[in-house]
This record gives sequence, structure tokens and C-alpha cells, in this order.
Amino acid sequence: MSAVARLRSWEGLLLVLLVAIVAMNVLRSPYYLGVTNIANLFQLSIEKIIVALIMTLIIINGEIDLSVASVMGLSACVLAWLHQMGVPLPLAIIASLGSGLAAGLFNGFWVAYVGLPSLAVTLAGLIGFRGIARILVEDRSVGGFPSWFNTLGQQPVFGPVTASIVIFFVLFAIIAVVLHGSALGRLVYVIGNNLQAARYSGVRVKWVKMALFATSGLIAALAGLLYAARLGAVRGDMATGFELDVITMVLLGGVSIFGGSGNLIGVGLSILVILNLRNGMGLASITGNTQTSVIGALLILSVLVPNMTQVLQSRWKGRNT
Amino acid sequence: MKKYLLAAASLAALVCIGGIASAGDIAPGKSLDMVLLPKFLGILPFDQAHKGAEEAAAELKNGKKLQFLGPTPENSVAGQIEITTNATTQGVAALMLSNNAGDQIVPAAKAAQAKGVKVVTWDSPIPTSEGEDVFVAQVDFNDIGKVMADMALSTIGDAGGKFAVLSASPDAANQNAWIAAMKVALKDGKYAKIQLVDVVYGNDQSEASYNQANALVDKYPDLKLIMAPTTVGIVAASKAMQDGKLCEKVKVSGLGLPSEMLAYTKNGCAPQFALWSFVDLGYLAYYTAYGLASGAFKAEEGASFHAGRMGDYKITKDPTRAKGLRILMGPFTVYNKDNVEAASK
Amino acid sequence: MTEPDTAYTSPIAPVRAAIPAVGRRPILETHGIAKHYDATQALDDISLALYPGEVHALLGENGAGKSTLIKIITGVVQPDRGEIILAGDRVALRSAAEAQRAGIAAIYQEPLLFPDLTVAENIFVSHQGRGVAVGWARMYREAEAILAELGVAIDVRSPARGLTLAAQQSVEIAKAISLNVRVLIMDEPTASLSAHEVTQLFRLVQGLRDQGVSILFVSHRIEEVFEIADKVTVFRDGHLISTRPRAETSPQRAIADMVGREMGLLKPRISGPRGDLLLSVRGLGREDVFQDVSFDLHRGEVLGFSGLIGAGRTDVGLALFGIEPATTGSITLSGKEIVIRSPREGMDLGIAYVSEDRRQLGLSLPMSISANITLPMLHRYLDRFGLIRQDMERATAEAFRKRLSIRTRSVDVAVAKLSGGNQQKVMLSKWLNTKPSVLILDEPTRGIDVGAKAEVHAIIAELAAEGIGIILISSDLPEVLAISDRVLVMREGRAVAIFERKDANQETVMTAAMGRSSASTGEDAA
Amino acid sequence: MNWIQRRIRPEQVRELSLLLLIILAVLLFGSMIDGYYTSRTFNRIASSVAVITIVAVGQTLVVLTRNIDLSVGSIVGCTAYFVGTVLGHFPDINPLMAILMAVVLGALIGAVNGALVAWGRVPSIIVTLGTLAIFRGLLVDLSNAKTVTTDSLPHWLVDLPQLRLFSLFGLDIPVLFLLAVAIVLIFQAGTGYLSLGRRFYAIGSNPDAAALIGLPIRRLVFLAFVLSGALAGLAGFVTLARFGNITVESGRGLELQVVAAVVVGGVNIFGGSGTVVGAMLGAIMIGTLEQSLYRLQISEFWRDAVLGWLILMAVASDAVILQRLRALWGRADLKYVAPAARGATSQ
Repeated sequence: MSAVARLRSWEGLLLVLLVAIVAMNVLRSPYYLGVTNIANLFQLSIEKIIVALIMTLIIINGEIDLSVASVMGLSACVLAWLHQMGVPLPLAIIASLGSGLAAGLFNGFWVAYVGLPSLAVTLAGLIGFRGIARILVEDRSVGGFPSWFNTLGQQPVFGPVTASIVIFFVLFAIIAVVLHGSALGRLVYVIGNNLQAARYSGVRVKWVKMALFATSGLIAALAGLLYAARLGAVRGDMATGFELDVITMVLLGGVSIFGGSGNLIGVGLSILVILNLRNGMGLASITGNTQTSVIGALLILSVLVPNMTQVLQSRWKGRNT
Repeated sequence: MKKYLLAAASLAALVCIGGIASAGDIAPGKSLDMVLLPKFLGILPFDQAHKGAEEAAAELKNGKKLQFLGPTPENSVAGQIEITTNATTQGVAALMLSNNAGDQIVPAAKAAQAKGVKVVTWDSPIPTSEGEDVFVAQVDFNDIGKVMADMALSTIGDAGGKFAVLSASPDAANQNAWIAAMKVALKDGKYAKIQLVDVVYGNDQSEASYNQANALVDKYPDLKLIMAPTTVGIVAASKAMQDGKLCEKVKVSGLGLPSEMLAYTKNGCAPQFALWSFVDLGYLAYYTAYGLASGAFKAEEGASFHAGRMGDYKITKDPTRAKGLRILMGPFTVYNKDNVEAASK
Repeated sequence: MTEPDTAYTSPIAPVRAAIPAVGRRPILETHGIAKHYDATQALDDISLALYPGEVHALLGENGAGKSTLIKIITGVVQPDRGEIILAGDRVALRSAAEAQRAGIAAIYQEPLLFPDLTVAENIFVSHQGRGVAVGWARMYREAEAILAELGVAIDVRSPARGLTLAAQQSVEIAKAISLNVRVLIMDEPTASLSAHEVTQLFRLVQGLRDQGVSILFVSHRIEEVFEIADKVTVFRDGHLISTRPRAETSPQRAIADMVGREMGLLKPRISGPRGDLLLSVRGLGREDVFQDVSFDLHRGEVLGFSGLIGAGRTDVGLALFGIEPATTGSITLSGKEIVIRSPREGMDLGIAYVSEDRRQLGLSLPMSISANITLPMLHRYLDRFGLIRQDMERATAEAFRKRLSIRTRSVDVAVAKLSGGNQQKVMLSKWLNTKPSVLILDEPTRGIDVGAKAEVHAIIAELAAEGIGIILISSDLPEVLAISDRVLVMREGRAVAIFERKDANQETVMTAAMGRSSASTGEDAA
Repeated sequence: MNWIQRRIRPEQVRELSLLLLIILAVLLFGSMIDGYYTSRTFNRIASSVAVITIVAVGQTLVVLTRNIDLSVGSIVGCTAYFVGTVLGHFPDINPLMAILMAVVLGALIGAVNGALVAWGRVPSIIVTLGTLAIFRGLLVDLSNAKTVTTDSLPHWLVDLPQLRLFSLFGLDIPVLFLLAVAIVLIFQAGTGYLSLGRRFYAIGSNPDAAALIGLPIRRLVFLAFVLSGALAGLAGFVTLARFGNITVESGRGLELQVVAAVVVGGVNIFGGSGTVVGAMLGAIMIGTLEQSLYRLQISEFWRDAVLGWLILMAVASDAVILQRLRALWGRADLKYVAPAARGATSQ
């Protein structure tokens, strides 16, 4: 089964799944189809799905970034810290985006130039960046941002659509174009499925990896800010554990954990699947843990089922030749 | 209690015949979607509150089943917001919230009110009281402050000494209010000998609280008492002191459940602690929310109503917050080795 | 140096087998073994007999079928037809493990050791019934004993990681002994050993033979083969051409058997007039890899690089392209002295390197033909928004598809779907698209069928005619001889000779490639 | 040099330097915190290390085979809660039975992971990412959010953390710590002296070669996950004893500390090398940091930052320094000598 064919079939599967879930939601809850509900459905996980976009590129490139959630926390805490010290908020925002970028460059340096496994490097980041966040705000809960900032995450800009939702769709468009239209996107794939061949073709592998991790840090920081704006207050343990949800979204989107294959359409679909599933369960009064475990099962099945079918196919062929 | 029920019912009947509805007599039998939203799932007090609410629901013959929904502790804030939002979408009649999200819940709560959802907070209010109809207070927060101060004094003894607070999460409005109240109370001369040295947070998780308690003892070698105004914290602290064979040196006090504290009270690790009935709290919260949702009374100062077996209650200004209304339940009991056994049954 | 020495004599007097190999039951026989991979017939009706206590050499060009046979005998792949008879009874070897249990072991070019396990463990790892517990003391003792018996000393307590190839091979041999194998297969064991190490290896081999082990010895180094082998079998294109006792054959004869037909088929390229000087390399080198390589390359010239595997030909190519930059010497390209530190720089200077390893280093298999072709020059295919213009890509791909007649239904299909020959053409297109002035081809026809081979040769001729300077690295000697204007021969990291076309033939080149006495040259290399 | 080389391997050099680092850390904290050198400090570190260590041993086995088990935290939670509940209802269950119960339950849960990885051919990171959520979710649902309280537990269990069998240099050794040490010794021996144990290294070190010589790779991977689960189960029991009251959240996030301990302890994240003792040293390092930093004013918040840096340095030094050492050691190589007479091996 060629990579291309596999992808196509994969998105088909996701689409069917999505339709099924939407249908179920419509039947089971009269409130599901409300415009506000659809907006909420994005709004309630907006930060995760924004980060999922860049995570897609990183995993296709054959790496992984476990530190995103901690970078989100870090950027939010940098903001809170500076805000407390009376730094004007616009400056604080720039600084916190800067902190995210710095974190990304830090990861990138160790992975691309020193050549350490990104799994280990970003695990260190996952713990370390969270630590810095904690140092900054300790166990306080910092709030009292100017209303315009909170508005960013809470008030709709038009209809029920908030600024962060707009940002998500803009980013989705940009990243889709970059991944599937631009030279960088092409290189992401090439490096992902054969790093050596890329090197032998004069591709600047280190540079690409560096760029990806830096962008990942920056976008995670942005997501952190939006989260802070949505909650209107910042805590050191903010966004803890989000990385798992983010990675789940990407992998369920048909992106291979070993890199080289997958696309943003698939990830987009898997995001819709997960959000609608969550929302549906939420409306059916099924809370936190059950939701995550259902999605966990979905993740495993998404790899298990194709594997098993392949095994069975080959068995069957084996018997017939 | 069957008696109460009959009384309530007949009273209601009478009123209806008389046709002059004296404010706040709650007519049972309505079908109202109601959500009970604790800080998070998995600890006993909220479970008891759930029991109380179910009891009230049965009395009021609510056609709709009570939804008991809670987030997980580690994402309590986001979880409470999500559940509130979904409840709003479902257009429930009333939401009973033990707020763990500080003012971060406000946007969601306001949205709920805008959709006509009655938002009744219990156990832990919304600090700014924005987006909240009324707060059902277990006891007067200033009183809790005093009691904590008193328990501290009597446990440490007249010799005096240092003590520290092991609280829940930094966003827990109720604990924060109590600690603030206690600090105020401590200013009184009679507490001069005892000194509050630190406030740490265990986020209502056993492991974290256990470690924090130990850390306190290490930080302050001459610590006399750990005051834990949270049922998870007080047990974890007691266990830590017991494991460290420190019960002679460092005592534990605060707010705890008799059934969980029995052993420690008897072996002297935690000679005394206070609490109110979470069952009653849930019961009262349900009556309040049901009353508001069914339009039996309005969330305004002076409104009063009859809450089944617990009798009459009145909505007043909340003296512990800038603005905001409250219903004061009270009272609380201070438990010690004499009465804890009976209470833990 | 260049005059051919016909009367062949081995520098090392070979130890004779204790028992003459004739007149005894063979330990392993293959009857009519056949195997085909989709299009190509890798093996056809191979019947071979190995006798105890003999070294049986297997000669043949790349793709002649030697490795396929080895895979079959060691149970890694299953034959389509034919049977294997081990010590008289028919066996079906379903896995390497089974073969090993049956007493058949193989030693490959790169030994398969466990880098994190100790030498001793590596020797005994595949022993089944060695008990639940690891008796370290006993294991070390026995391992040391076996190695001592082989006449090598390795710290059996050290992990296999970081051992030299020679050491690793000694470990593999010790492993084979410890399993007391009856048949030991050695696939190009000497490919990357220094001459000194080779003599030592041969001592081990002879030791095994004297213990009655039957050894199937595969090598490209004809001289070695005639040093060590009792019998010589020659393969060509999946057929067994000849099996002769060593006494009854000679290197010349073996080579004739190996390459004979192909000499006929390969029509020599008509070389055009030599253009002006393009690239001149002086004293190029990199520590421990190759030293002091000097040569000139002219426009429209095909310069063949000949030599044994591991002689450093590929390394020179990598240095010129900038993947493993040279550390000494100078490179002058059309008059300008240049330094090449990275592939990107090499490309920008108009140098292209077509790797020997299509799958690992050459192509991105899951990606489309056009994507592969445009990869190095991607920046030329962007519109003003920096987006890839796929129409341009396709146009380029289509052009090459016609020019090199790549057989595919569309240029959008994944390269993985193409046959070896067509993949090779895609590689060529990819690098021709960089408009190189110097084109380095590393084993351009390895493992592709005869037809495709001829096509590739035609393409090379065409390119030369267009004035590109071509360096052709190939182990396929007839190929080198047929299409090169000059042949540079490397041995053990040095350029040892450059032959004008007229002086270049099998014997001269082979002799130069092997040197008069590998023993003597071995010392100065080591 | 050569004498040293024959006796000490680079990996051991690494472990020794980690040990040195721990000692330095302890000295540092000792200088910063007064009253640090007390048996109390020791007990605290010891008992917090106990849990991490036991889980880290299992994790080591899994990582050796080029896999990872992120679900250990949830397994610890499940077993702690389950055993706690059972003991609550039947307080007079024999202690050994209780432990056995925890271990078996853990092993069963681990078997689910193992089967999915070995025969389902799903990458372990995906499987355990999923089961991390699934096991926790099942726990919360099945428990319908009740808490295991200290009171419901039998006294022998509640008092276990204070139980001291003997004391060393005036330091009481907590029995739970002894348990952890025992586990480490057993598995160190198992991975060092059982051919089974060595095979974990083999399949992680060179899977192709392992397949070629016909090692039962799938079964070994499965076994690794089962053992990891079983040890997580045991750790669950220890957690129950230590904290007494167990919420459904118990053990959440433990997987991070454990993976950190394993990496700091020098187990190669890509399999093949590393030891159980190393993992324990990693756990001790982390435990020391955690428990000591609590005691410095505010610095409690520095814990994670320091830990993160530590992990990075550990990995970097493995990649750079360890390679150098190995190259240095590698030189001690093959020499040719006169062949020994045949029969030297005939024994």
C-alpha cells in the first residue's frame, strides 16, 4: 500500500467518522447545532488546536516537541510576571512571545546542531520550561489584565466568533500553504522520510529543523497568551498535560510518528473529529476523564486497525499463493 | 424528616388554596434541569453534598434528574469553564457551582446568566460575585477565620509559637477568604503569642499536600501547628506527621471530615478540627437553586424561603465580599476526641 | 607496473587441506535452485556441492546472483524452485535461525554484532541451551579459549561497539566455531580489510578448513580467491558458468568466465576529441580514508575510477561533492581554485554526485518522480510568493522522462513504484537538472538489468558528447573499460595508476588494483 | 590506564560520576540548609525515592527494548486505589496477599500495553499515550469518585512507612526503601546474570541481528511491559501505604519523573544500554532534588527548572562525552598471536 493511497483512504475514514459523530450529536442533542455551540466547540480547545498545526510539521519532519504545553505556560507566566512588575502589556506580550521563540530556538539548537534525540531534549524542555514558569509566578494566580486583553480571548469579534478562532483559521490556511505549497513544506517531507537523501541533495537539514522548532516555540507562546486571555488569569501550572492532547490530534490525523507522511487535511479532520466528540460527550453530560479515555482509545485504534487489516490481508494472500 | 416533608407539602397546599403566595414557598413537582458542579470529582465532601442535593431533589419531586458533573483536579479551572459553557448550551435551569476558578469563571458564568441560567454558588463563591445570583455560604467566613484562630491558639497553648497554613489551590476563593479572615482575627491581642509564618498550597491532592506538610516542618524546625482548611490537606498533613513520628511536636488542625480524621484525633495528631455538614450544604444549595429557577423567589436582598427540613432562610448582603448576596447556612461543629467518634458514624 | 604478468603465483604459500576434498560425501548440496525478483531472474537452476574441509570460492559480477544464493542457503529468502540437501537429507530452511541450528552460518561484509553486548556474549548469544543463568566466568574463559585458538586476542569483556571491522569478523568467526558450524559462508569478508588483516583472516579460514569446516568464500578480489580457494565457481547473470579445482583454472580464465559475454555485449563508446581542462585535483586526501589523489578531468571526457571495494573511490567522490570534505590537497575547477565544504557548495559550483545507494542516499522513495527530480534545484521552481510551481516541475520531469525514456504512466507516481533501472534514470535526471559541468557517477549500473544498463551507458556517452566531464566510479570492470577515455585505479586509499584507454585492459587494471603483493602494500597502509 | 579500562567500562564511569554528582548535591544542600543532615531528611528522601525507583526499574526494562511506557502513572493510581478499596472492605487480608494483588493487577494492565505493542504492532509511545488516559478514565468512572481514606485501611498498612527493620549509622532504613533496594538488586542481577535479561539488551541493541538469530522479539517486548506493569503495581501498593488516602488522581504525572530518572540514570532512550542501578541513581538524584528544594525558601519552585537542565545535560553528556570515552576504550582492540593448540576449548 503506497503512502499516497494510504493517506487518501485515511482521510476517507476520518471523514466517515466525523459524519457519524456529527449525526450522532445532532440526534442526541437539540442544542448541538446552535451557532454559539459550534463556536464554543472551537473556543474551548482553541489553544490546543492552534499548537496541533505546528506539531504536524514537526512530526512529519521526523521529530517531536513534547515541550509545547510548558512553553504555553512559560509565555503566559512571563506575561503575568511582567504585568505584575508594571510593564505595559503590549511590551509584556512581545516579551512573552520572545520567550517562546527563545525556548524553541533552545530545543532546535540541541536537536539540529548537537544532534540529540528530540524526544529527550523536549522532555527536558517539558519539565524545565514549566519550572521557569513556576519560578516566575510561584503559586500565585495572577489576573487583573486590562479588559482589552481579556476581550481578545473572550468577546466575539463577529457573530459568536472570537479573535482566537479567527487566528486559528488564519494559521491553518498559512500552514496548509507552507506545508503543501512551499519549498519549506517540501523539504519537511523529504527530511522526514529520508534524511540522508535530503543531505545528499544539498538540503540544509539543520536549518530546516531549527526553523521548525523555533516556529513551534513561537506558536506555542501565542497559544499560551490566548489561553491567558480566555481565562483572564495566569497560574504556573497552566496548560499542564496539553501536549498529550495535541500529539493525539496530530497522530489521529494520519501523521506517522516516524515522520515523512501525513498532511494537514487529515489533521484538520482529526481536530474536527476530536472536538465534536468532546462537545457531543459534554452535551451528553460525560465529563473530563471519560472523554480523554475515549479519545485515547481512538488514538490506539487508529493505528491498530490498519495494522491488523494489513496483517490479515497478507495472511489471506499467503494462503492463496 | 418525613414529618418536615408533610408539613412543607401541606403548607404549600394551604398557600395555594389561600391564593396569597407568601414569598419563597417553593412549589415542588416542577421539571427543572439542574447541574451540581463541584470543584472536582473524587473527594468525599463533594460526594456528601451530592447526597444532600439528591435528597432535596427527591423532596421537591423534580421531574428531571440532577446532573452531578465535575472536572479533574489537574485541569479544574478549564474543566469548570467547559462544563459551565456546555450547561449553558443545554439551557439548564440552574447551575450550582463550587467555584475553583477564582474570577476566571466570570465570563462563562455571565454567559450562563445571559441565557437565563440561575447561577448559585455554594462552598466557594465567585470573588467579585459577577455572574453569580447568590452564594450559599456554609458559615460566615469571618466566623471561620475566628474559629481557625481559636483552634490554633488552644492547640498551640498559651506558651504560643509558630504555625503555618496548608491550603487547597491558590484560586480557591473560599480558602483564600477564610485565611484572610483569620489574619484579621489574629490581629486581636489575645492571639499575640501565636504567629502565622507561611501559607502553602497542596492543590487538594494527597501527594502534594503530604510533601508540603513535611516541607513546612523542615522549613520551620520550631513549628507547632499546621492549619489545613481543606479536608484533603488536613488528612495528608496528619498522615505526614504520624509517619514522621512528629505528632508530639507538630499538631494538625483545620477543617476535616470526622470519618477521615477519627484516627488522628484519637491518637492526638489532630486534637481538634472543625466542619459543617456538606450534606446540608448540598441540600440547601439545591433548594435555593430550585426556588430561584422555579421563580418562587428572586435573588435579591431580603427575599426569604422555606428549605424543607432545614427551615427558613433569608437572602442578605454578603459582608465578606464587596458586593454579592449570600444565604448563610451555619452552624459548624468543632470536633475533638469526645464527639468525633459519634460524628464519624 | 602496467605490463601484465601472466604466470600467476600466490605470494602466500597456501596451507593444504589435511584431507583431500575429493571422493567424500558433500556436506551441502543445492539442486536446481531458482529465484526471481519480479522482473529479473536472480538465480536459474543452480546446482552446487560443498565438501567438508574445502574452501569453495564464488566469483561473479555484481548482480550475478551470488548474494541471492547466500540468502537462500542461510534461510533468509526462500527459493522458487530447487532443493537444499544437508549431509544427505533434504532440508527446508525457513529462517536464518534454523539454518544456524542446522550448522550453517554466514559472515557478512558488515558483521551483525550487538554493539552493547560484550565480545564474549556476542560469541555465545545465539546458543540456545546455555542454561538460564549467564556463567560469566565460564563464558569469558571459553570465549578467550576460542579466540586464542584462532590466534587472535580481543578483550572479551569489552562491548562489541567500537571494535574494528577485522576484530568484528574475528568475533563472527569465533561465533561460528562456538556453534561448531559445518558450513561457513563468507560474503566479501575482505572488502574493507587492510592487506595485513587479510593475511590474518586467511590464516583463520585455513584453520577452520583444517578442522573440516566447509567454507563458501565470496569475493571480488580474484587474487585472494586464488590464494585461499580449493575450488572456484563462477556465476554470471544468475547462471552457474563453471566450477573448477583451483589447479585447473587461473585468474585470467575466471575473469573470462565472469565477464566474457558482457565484453561482447558492451559496445565500446566512441570517445570524442578531448575538450579543454575542466577539473584538476592535486594531492587530495582525508585522514585514514584516502591520501594524495591527483588527476585531471577534461570536458567531454569519461574518467573511469576502478579499484576494489573499499579502495576509497567513493570517498574521493564524496569529497569532491562536499559531503565528506577533503582535508588536504587542492581542487581547481575551470581555472579557479575552489574549496568545497558542503553539498550545497558543490552543487553551486556545478558538481553533481549520483550516489551508489539509490534507496538510502539517492531518492525519497514515497515522493513523486517530479518532486525527486527538482529537489536539488527547488529554489528555481518558486513563484514570487515562494510557492512551488508544480506545472514547471512537471514540465521538467516530462522533459527528462522523454530524454532518458523513463518508463512510467505519469511523473506524479511515487519513485518507489519504479523498477531499479528507471529509479536510476530518475537519479540521473535529478542531477542533470542541476546543469553540472562535472558529473560523478557512483556505481550507476549496480543491480539493474542488462537492458537498462545499456541505456545508462548510452546516456553517459550522450552527456560526454555534450561536453560534461564525467567521473565513472564502478566495480564493473568491463563497463569501465568500455566507456572510459582514461581509467584511474585506486588501491587502499591511493591513486596507483592512470591508464590511457589503449593501455587499459582486464589484466593491467586488475593487477594495478590488487598490487603485486598485498602483503607488502598492506604494511604501509597499516 | 589499560588496567582501569579492563575493569571499568565507560558506562560505569558515567554511573560513578552520577553518584559523585549526588554526593555533591547533598553537600551543597547541607551547606545551604541547617539541620539537613538528619535521619529525618534521609527518611524523607528514601521513602520518596522508593516509589520512583520501583517504577523506574520497570521502565528501564521497557526502554532497553527500544520502547517506552508512559502509562505507569495511571497504573500506579489504579492499583493503589483498587487495593485500597479491597483492603477497606476486607481489612483482615494477609499483607502478602495484598501485595500480590497489587502486583498481579499491575501485570495484567501491563499485559494490555504489551500485547498492543508486540502483536498489535502499534508504536509503544502511541499505545501508552492512549492507555495513560484510558486507565485513568476507567479508574475515575469505576470508582464513581470516592476516596480511599486512611481510616478504612488496616493499621499494619498505615504504619508501614514508619516501620524500620534496622538502622545504619544511626539512620533508620524505612522498610519501603529496603523493598525498592531489593527490587533493584533482583533486577540488576536478572538483567546481568540471566540470559533472558541479556536478551532485553540484545533486541534493543540491534533488532536486525536479534531477528536474524531468531530471538523471540515480540515475546520479550511483551514480557518487558508486563514486568513494567507489575512493578508499577507494586509501586501502587507503596503509594497506598505512604499516603494513606488515595484519590482517583493518585500517581498522575509520575511517568515524567520516572522517564526522567531513567534518562538521567544513563539508560539510552533508544534502547540497548543502561542499567537498573543507573536508573536507581537517577531516581535518587531526582528524589534528593525534589525533597531538598522543598526546604529552601521559595526555591521549591526551582525544582523543575533544575531537573529539566539535569536531563538535558545527562543526554548531552551521553551523546558527547560517553562517545569519546567509548572511542578511547574501543582502541583496546584486536592483536594477532600464535594460535593456541586445539583442545584448549575441549572441556
